[in-house]
Amino acid sequence: MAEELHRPEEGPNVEMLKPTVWPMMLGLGVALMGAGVATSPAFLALGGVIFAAALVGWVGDLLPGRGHAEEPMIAPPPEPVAARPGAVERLRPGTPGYRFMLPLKVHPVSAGVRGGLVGGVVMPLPAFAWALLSGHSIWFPVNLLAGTLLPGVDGTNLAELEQLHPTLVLIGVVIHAAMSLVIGLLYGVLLPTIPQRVVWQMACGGVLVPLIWTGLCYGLMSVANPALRANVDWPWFATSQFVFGLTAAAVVVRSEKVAVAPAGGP
Amino acid sequence: MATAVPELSRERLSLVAGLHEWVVTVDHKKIGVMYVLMAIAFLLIGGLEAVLMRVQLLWPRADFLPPLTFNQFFTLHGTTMVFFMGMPILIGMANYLVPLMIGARDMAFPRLNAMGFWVTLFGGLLVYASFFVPGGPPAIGWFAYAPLTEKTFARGPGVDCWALGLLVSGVGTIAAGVNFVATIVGMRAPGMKLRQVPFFVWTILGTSIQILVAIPPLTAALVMLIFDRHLGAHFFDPQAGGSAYLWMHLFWFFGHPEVYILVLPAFGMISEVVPVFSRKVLFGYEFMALATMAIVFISLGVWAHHMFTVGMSRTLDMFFAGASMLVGIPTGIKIFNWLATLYGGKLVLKSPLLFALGFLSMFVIGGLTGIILACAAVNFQIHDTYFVVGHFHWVLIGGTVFGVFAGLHYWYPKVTGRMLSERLAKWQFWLLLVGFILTFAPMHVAGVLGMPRRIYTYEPGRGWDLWNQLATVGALIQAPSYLIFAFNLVWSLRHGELAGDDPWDAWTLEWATTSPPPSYNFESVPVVRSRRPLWDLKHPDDPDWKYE
Amino acid sequence: MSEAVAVGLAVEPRPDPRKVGMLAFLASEAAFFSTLVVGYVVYLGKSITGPTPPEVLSRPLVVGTTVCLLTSSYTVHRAERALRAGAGGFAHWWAATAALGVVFLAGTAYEWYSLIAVHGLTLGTNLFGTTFFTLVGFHAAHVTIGVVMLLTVLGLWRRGHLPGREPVAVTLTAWYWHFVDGVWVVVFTVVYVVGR
Amino acid sequence: MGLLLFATTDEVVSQNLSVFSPASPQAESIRGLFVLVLAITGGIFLIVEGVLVYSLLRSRRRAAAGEAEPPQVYGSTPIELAWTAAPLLIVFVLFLVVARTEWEVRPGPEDQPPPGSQPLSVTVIGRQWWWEYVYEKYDGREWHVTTANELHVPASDDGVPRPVYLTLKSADVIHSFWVPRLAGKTDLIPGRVNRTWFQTAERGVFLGQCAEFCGTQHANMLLRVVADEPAEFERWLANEAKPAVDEPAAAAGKRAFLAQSCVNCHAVRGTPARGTYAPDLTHLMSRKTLASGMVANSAEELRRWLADPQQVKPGCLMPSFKLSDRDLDLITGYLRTLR
Repeated sequence: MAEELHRPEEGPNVEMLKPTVWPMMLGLGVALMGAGVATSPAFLALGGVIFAAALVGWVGDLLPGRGHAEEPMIAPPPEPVAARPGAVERLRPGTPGYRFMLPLKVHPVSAGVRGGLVGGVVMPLPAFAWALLSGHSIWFPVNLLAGTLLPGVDGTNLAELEQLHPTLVLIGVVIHAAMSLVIGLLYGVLLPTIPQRVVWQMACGGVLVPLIWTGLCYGLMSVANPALRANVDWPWFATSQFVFGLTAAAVVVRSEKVAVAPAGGP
Repeated sequence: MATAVPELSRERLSLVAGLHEWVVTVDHKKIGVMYVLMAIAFLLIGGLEAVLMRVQLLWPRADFLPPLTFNQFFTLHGTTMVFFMGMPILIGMANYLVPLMIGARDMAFPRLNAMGFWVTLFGGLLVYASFFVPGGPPAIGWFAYAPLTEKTFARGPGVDCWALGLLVSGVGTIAAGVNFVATIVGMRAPGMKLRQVPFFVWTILGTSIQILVAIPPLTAALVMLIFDRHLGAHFFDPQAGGSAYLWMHLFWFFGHPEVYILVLPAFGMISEVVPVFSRKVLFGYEFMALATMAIVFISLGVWAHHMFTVGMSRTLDMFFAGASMLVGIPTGIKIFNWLATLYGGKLVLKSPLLFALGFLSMFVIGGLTGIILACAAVNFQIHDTYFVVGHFHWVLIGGTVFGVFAGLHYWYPKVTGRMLSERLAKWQFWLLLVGFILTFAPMHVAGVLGMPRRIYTYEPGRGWDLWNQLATVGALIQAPSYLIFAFNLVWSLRHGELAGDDPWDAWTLEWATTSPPPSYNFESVPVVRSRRPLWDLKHPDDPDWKYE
Repeated sequence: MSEAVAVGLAVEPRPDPRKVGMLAFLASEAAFFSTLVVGYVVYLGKSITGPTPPEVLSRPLVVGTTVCLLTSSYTVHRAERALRAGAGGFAHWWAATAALGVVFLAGTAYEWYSLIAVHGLTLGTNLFGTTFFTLVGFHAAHVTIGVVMLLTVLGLWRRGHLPGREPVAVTLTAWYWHFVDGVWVVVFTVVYVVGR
Repeated sequence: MGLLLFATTDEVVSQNLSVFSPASPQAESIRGLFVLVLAITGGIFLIVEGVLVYSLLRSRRRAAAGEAEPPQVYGSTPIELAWTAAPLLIVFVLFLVVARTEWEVRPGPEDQPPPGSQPLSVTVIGRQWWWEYVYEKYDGREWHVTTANELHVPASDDGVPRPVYLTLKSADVIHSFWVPRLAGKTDLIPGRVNRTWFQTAERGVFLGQCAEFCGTQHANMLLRVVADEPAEFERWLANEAKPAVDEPAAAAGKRAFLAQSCVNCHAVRGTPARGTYAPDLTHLMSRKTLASGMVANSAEELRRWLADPQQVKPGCLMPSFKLSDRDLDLITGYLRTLR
């Protein structure tokens, strides 16, 4: 196991390991022993002998001065690496340097987290309003949300869904919080990549994303959450999404931008 | 192939002396070349088995191959491609490249390295020796579920040849893993920090860690199997209370990380090729390294997603489903980072990039079908169907094979001093791409239509005929692609364009020495101060190291 | 190296690859033994026929051999220290380690003899026999290899082939020995304490 | 010839194994999940390939810009965070839905048949290479009837669910019970007892086959589930429970059958044949197929099978007995009477 390593040295000669047959013989011994187990003891014995001999030979190679030899550096030297100064384009005309981390200025990560949290807090308001206006209890939407995870919450026994079930509420809250937080984080990260105007950013985060999200939900809800699909009122659902989107985007856009540490200098 | 590298042919060695030189060598480059040649030989053998199986499945109730032969072929095909083609070709390329990339004279343990190669080769020969034992090769599948492997059901020594062959070659693989870790941690060029090594080296480090953790359990399981068969032990013998279940767990504890052992080095090669051929630095190097390590560790905890149908508890099912989906995230990060590297680059559309683009467009499909399979309930339906066969070939060919071809086309000039023929490479690429899609896309459909894997024939009228016929045609289109590649390797050795030391205008250390490199790699070991030491030399006015 | 110094670059010291390699190898060994231990634990109490561990395992004997093995970790440490200090005694401590290893092996041999000849427990008797002999047997094999390594190193050192105060062969052999010792602590706990 | 016969049986249609034509609640909810995850992965696929193609096209235009290297972009922490968080969100939602589906389709240890249902329990034993079914209990009555390869179940009606509970065991190696239109697969593992269930309102034949490699003839370990009208099912079950018919016309054939070593492996209830190693032949003629679904159960196929099973199903565990033509005719004739 312990073999000499070669420290790089300057000079016309370099100390290298001598070629040796023992590694191959050791492998052969091991393989023959394997073949012996599978077929006949004769191979086993032969393999054992070769293995032992190779082991002794190998240890002999490890002794100082036996396994190494000086090798002259006679090979032709490599072509020198040619300098090719200055041939790199700039990202935009006039920018200093060409090494970048993108984008150059970002919202701090905390802005996204805050956006997600605030959005997550205001988002249930339309849902509760819908529940009360349509004669359900406020636990109804929460229980429905939990139906993403739990089987059997399929809207068949509506009376059950009107009541407070601590487990369902806990699951509903966890799902809601996790998704709000991650989407908030995405807002914080992605909004700065949209052209640098607040209107555009608000339109994207407040309108476009909720629209896409509602569309996706509309298409996939029957599988993702049949309970919700059976009971959902789409206009109210979309309202919730817009409320979230607008709030989260507003929180993010209002935060101060910080400059990213440059990867490349001027 | 590389026996005729210029320095050797000068000396006019006789054939015997030439062979002797290869047998006794401890040079990581020669060992690497031997690994790759061995892997290509096994690729052709395993490929032949695959083609014969595809011909058998061309029509329902065909009798081109007898059932036992078919079962032996898919056992050998799987075993060969994983253990004697996939791992050796990756270990071989890493063997050649890692010391050059980190500016070392050789691996940390050159003799151990040689032994690793020889036991891998002998292990492969031992598995194939089963053709000459009574009962012939094993017919147990590469996963070899007990108790089908016990003496009661598999009397002949074929299973022993298989188990011992894997055991022996496993020793070599572990040796290689130990060697890479020691080399990468302890032998980098002066100044080269771990976060400055070429990205390929990172993936080899990750692969080696997985080898060290995942291969020994397989070794232990194989030992148990051999004890059962030869010493009357009862590890996997249900009659004595032993459990078929234990083998499954041990096998897949190895078997799943194995997939990443096979694909991480390909990730590494892509991460070398894409930047050089887009003329840009790798986007998000640190995140890529983090993602690699995340894959290494998460993938150690997902093995039982191969076992959703064995009747685990629902909670365990969910744990393994969740963990398996999580692996998709670091893998996704890598794909996005490669795309970001391409984006805005000036692409040089040579063969290495062509294969890298093939990798990018195909591997993502294999990854996504993996997400589908990780959904436990969906898995109840499509587990062990042709959907799975389609999925993992998409990962292993779309990922590993395209990645390896990108790498082989990229580094061939370094190894031989000559370029591979671009024309042949383009033929190879397009035949491979078309044939590969045509072979494996229909398999997904067949699987969804209820076709189980590992069946030597199928009933007419089940709606599977067309999909099988397409797949067979695809295999026949794919096959010449590999032959063209083998031919290109040999032909270009003599007739390829002279390459020079740095034909691709690349940035990592292996291009700073001659092609082929001398046995001692570098005359004087360079000092490294950035991820792109050759950029620093080519742009002395504006080197990278000022900014990294 | 000199060029690095010339450009004023701080070159951090690299760990010795041989030591890193040994650690990596021991990690793979740990994975191997973990698998055998898992096999033992999974099949604990699953045997369909006897004998069971409490019926046949003798604790006093094993406590004795365990003490030998644990002491040997101390002696090998003393041997290293003696060599590093340049004082004499290396060979004595080192040989004592090998001797303790041999005593441990003798104890195991005696235990196996009584299990096989007296209690009729073999690899094929039941799941207990299967897992016990495999786990303890692989450990004993590792101790045997360790003893051979110890003796080889001692022989080489005597002939002056291992110069210096900290020959790497000595360090690595000591590491391996400590590892085999550590594995035994786990095996002892699982087989003779928890599993009995 | 027999092949042709089999192929023309009207029950065999090409979609009969598709996981996208479910006929039971659990196969239905698995399809739902499959569609969801296909939609998600399909979306990701389009995005990735779209970006790839766009980069290629864009780079073509850039190539005209001269020799200089493009700007070097090292990365972007926010973007990395974004493409970590977005997949995380997808995984999160997908995980929730996967968990719900798991609880819908997998039997838990505490599951009870719904009130007002008429449950059927069957023990399924996987064998190389055929299926043994032991009918344990139907609608509260004990049966203990053994049959093979074709599983008859009662179809459900509105208001009266008839869930089928399967206890899965193996006599030799690992098998897997899979009827795609009814339920996902569950393995039969020696030394272990697994459970699965399904129920269907659709009448007809559902095809399936062993889905875990189990040896030479794994490919031909086929199975069929027949969902009958409940009344018809009860008639069938009552008939299966009876001992074999003893037709005087086939007495010579019966003697020939009992004189051969058939009786070591096969059972014909009501006769000295009590073997348990191979399919129970008491009501052989109630089955539509032979050799675990390989060939139609016709007189000529049966004779061909008896003449040389290794010809029909190479590697199967029934040896070829080299019966004389006379014996073949007699035994075939006798077996054809076992309705």
